[in-house]
Amino acid sequence: MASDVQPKPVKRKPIEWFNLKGKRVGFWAYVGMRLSAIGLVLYLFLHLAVLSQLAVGPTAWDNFVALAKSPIFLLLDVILIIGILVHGLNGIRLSLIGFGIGVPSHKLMLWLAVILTIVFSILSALAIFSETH
Amino acid sequence: MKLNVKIYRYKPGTEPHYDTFPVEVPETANVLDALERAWADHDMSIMFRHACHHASCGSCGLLVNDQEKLPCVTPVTDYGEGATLKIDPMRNMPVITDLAVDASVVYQRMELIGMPIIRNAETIRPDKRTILPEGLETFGRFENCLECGLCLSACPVMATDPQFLGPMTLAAAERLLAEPRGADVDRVYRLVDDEHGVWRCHSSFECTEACPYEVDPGAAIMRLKRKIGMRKLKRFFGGS
Amino acid sequence: MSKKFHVIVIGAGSTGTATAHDLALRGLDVTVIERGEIASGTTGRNHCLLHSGGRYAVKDHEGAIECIEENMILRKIMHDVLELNDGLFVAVDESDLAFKETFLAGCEECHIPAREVPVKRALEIEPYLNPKILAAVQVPDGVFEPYRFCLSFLATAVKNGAQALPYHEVVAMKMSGNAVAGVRVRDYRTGQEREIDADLVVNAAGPWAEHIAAMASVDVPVQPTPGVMVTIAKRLNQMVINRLNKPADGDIVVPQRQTSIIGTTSWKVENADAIPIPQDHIDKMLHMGELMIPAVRQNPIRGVMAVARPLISKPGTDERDASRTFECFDHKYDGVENFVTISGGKTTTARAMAEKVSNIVCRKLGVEAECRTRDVVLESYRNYYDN
Amino acid sequence: MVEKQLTRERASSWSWILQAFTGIMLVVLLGLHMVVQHFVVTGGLRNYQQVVQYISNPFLFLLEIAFLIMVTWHALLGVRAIILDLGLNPATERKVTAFLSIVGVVVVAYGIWLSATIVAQGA
Repeated sequence: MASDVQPKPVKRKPIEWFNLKGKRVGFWAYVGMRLSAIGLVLYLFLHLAVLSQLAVGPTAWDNFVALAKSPIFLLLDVILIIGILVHGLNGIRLSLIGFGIGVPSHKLMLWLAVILTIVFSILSALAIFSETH
Repeated sequence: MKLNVKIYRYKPGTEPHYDTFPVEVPETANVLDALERAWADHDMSIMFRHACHHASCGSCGLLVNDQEKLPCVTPVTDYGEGATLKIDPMRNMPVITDLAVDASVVYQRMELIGMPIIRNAETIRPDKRTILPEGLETFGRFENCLECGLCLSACPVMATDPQFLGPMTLAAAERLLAEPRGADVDRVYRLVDDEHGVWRCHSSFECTEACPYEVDPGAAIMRLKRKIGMRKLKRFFGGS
Repeated sequence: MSKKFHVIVIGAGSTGTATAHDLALRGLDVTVIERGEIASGTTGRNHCLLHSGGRYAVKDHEGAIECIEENMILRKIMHDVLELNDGLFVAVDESDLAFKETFLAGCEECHIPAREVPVKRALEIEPYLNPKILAAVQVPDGVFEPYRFCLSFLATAVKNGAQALPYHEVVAMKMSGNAVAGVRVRDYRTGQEREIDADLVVNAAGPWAEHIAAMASVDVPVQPTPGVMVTIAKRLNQMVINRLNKPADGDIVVPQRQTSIIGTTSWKVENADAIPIPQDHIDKMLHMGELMIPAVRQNPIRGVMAVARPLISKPGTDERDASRTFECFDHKYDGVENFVTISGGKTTTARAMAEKVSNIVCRKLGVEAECRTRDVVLESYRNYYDN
Repeated sequence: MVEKQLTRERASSWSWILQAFTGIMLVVLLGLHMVVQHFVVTGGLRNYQQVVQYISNPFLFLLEIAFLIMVTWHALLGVRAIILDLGLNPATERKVTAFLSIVGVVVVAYGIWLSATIVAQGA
């Protein structure tokens, strides 16, 4: 082909994986997996940073524990558990299909993971909020 | 049946825009027929790739309402009377003009794997035997993969990583490992067992959704992962 | 050769690409111009049948011999785009059965290896065949992939120095007195027009050849004659199944990949762009297909296509009787120099057509070069893009 | 392009297998992490004293360290996967891997130091 006219190159923006246009259910699982992953990594570092209070001494830690019992922190706890459920249950699904187990029913497993996530999220939210009283 | 086709228009050096044309096609028509009507009745400068019109050449892949379709086998009735079909070129490939993309990556990657287009045809007999006519050693047929590139367009990893081999390529590798036809199997393993090979896949199955011809690249990649994983583990634990 | 001649080939269907390959192999500088994608015209929407010649063995010996010769050559030079499972001609009724001896005699005269297969055996090989068939004859039919067929020729041509210009349409002939000196093209990628000079222009535009020839004020008697093909979403046969009778509508079911394609009909149109598909033609295909393979009714339709064949029209003939062989027109006999049209023919005979038109081109340019396309193995279609 | 693909330095494909393995381990360890923290010490880890008591148990100490290693590995391998999705050149990819490896070692060392410090304070 004559090379005097160049085609429009592909623009690969780093966030292109988050382009939701026309995507279907498997893609949502992938996006959910990735968003929960980013959230959990942030939480991990935050958690480790907070634990450094333990090295400071008993008062520092007990002050933090008191703060952690506030409703906003408890809500964050629930979000954390939802993230863990999304990532963990879908992770089990991905491991299974990655080793060739249950590939034809990957969508069924996804819906199962969604249902379990919802059920366990509600149960843990109830447990967390009732525990304080 | 009356439809509107809203077509992506692009000439190098100008801003892309959409042109909308009303078309009338019979109920039996496919999206490609609607596109051809817009071309013939309204604007013969619309450039789109097409050849066989029966899902064999794999040249006409594009996006209908943002989803990867082979328009020659996508019935207009999927969209209904009076619908507006938004037609875009495939993603992750350079756009030559309008809907025509530079799909060279498709053939280059297939050539890299080296899967021949001819395979042994499955039997069509109910008892699963194959009875051949005199003079033939086997029934051959073209592979399912049309090399249309729709899976490369749909894959979210292809959208960020140009080095990723892509669903089509990995599915071809899996086919070749299943029926090597004299190919160098170790070379194929070396190619796909790579950070930008099979392990880059994040199992979103968009390729499977996009595939117009039962290749099911998503499932093929999973089989490939299993094959490679098992091979690795075997070697690691002292097998051969 | 002191001067390297530049030849423009208009049209990248089977004829155009095969001609580009032939001329490039003979050392000429070739440019192929196509208004859309490669094979986006007649060749693309082809029936995909690699003719054994059996279809023409009774009525058109010349055409049949051409087919079987080219069939054998293509098996040698084109490795990756052929499904070679042979074909069967099956007798569905008494009139078909009566035709059998004539058919076998015709095949023998045209050197087409044809052998009768016992009905029981034929039904074992092809379980979906109508169990009521009365006879079956095996011939070396095959199936090709039309898009890749053209890409193979073009890839080889490009490797030998030819240039391909898809998305370019010829809008006018550049004339120098009574001779063609090049073409004016519109580049659809930019919308701009430019002139390309040439020592000779080959018009291989198929059903659009008349339109191109008119640009040089010459007339080519091409009759766009569409046919409808119906693709069934299941592979119902391994071999090509033909009706054992004179050529007629719906006399063939060609298997390809995972589908079976029933063809074809024949009618005349004025404009070969975007041909409307008549519903009664679809119904007729299903009806005729059903006579040979009843299961075509039990499976969904994958697609329906129609495209115009470029038949050479002779006044007063029915479209089924119009010649299926090709013709070359050297337009010096119409008073225009450096301009040749090649039209008619079949994809199966594309190489032979290219050979004949290239011979004329070389003679006109005074180039002495033998045709080598019978022996040169073609590049893989995948290499078209590697240049 | 073809040649480049063939001659590229072979990257390890263990990352996926390890990601799946550590992932499955995490499901188990996270379960234990949560359960033991709530049940081994009556009423859960509510105050400093309870934490010290908890981590001073040698079995639980090892459990928490194993959990830390697994979670760090899994997290950083995941971060690496997200970065490698961007299709960087091999040299940059090696830098990313090296950087994340260092981060991993630092995190695990910090965790061990922290746990040991707490145990020492309680003693």
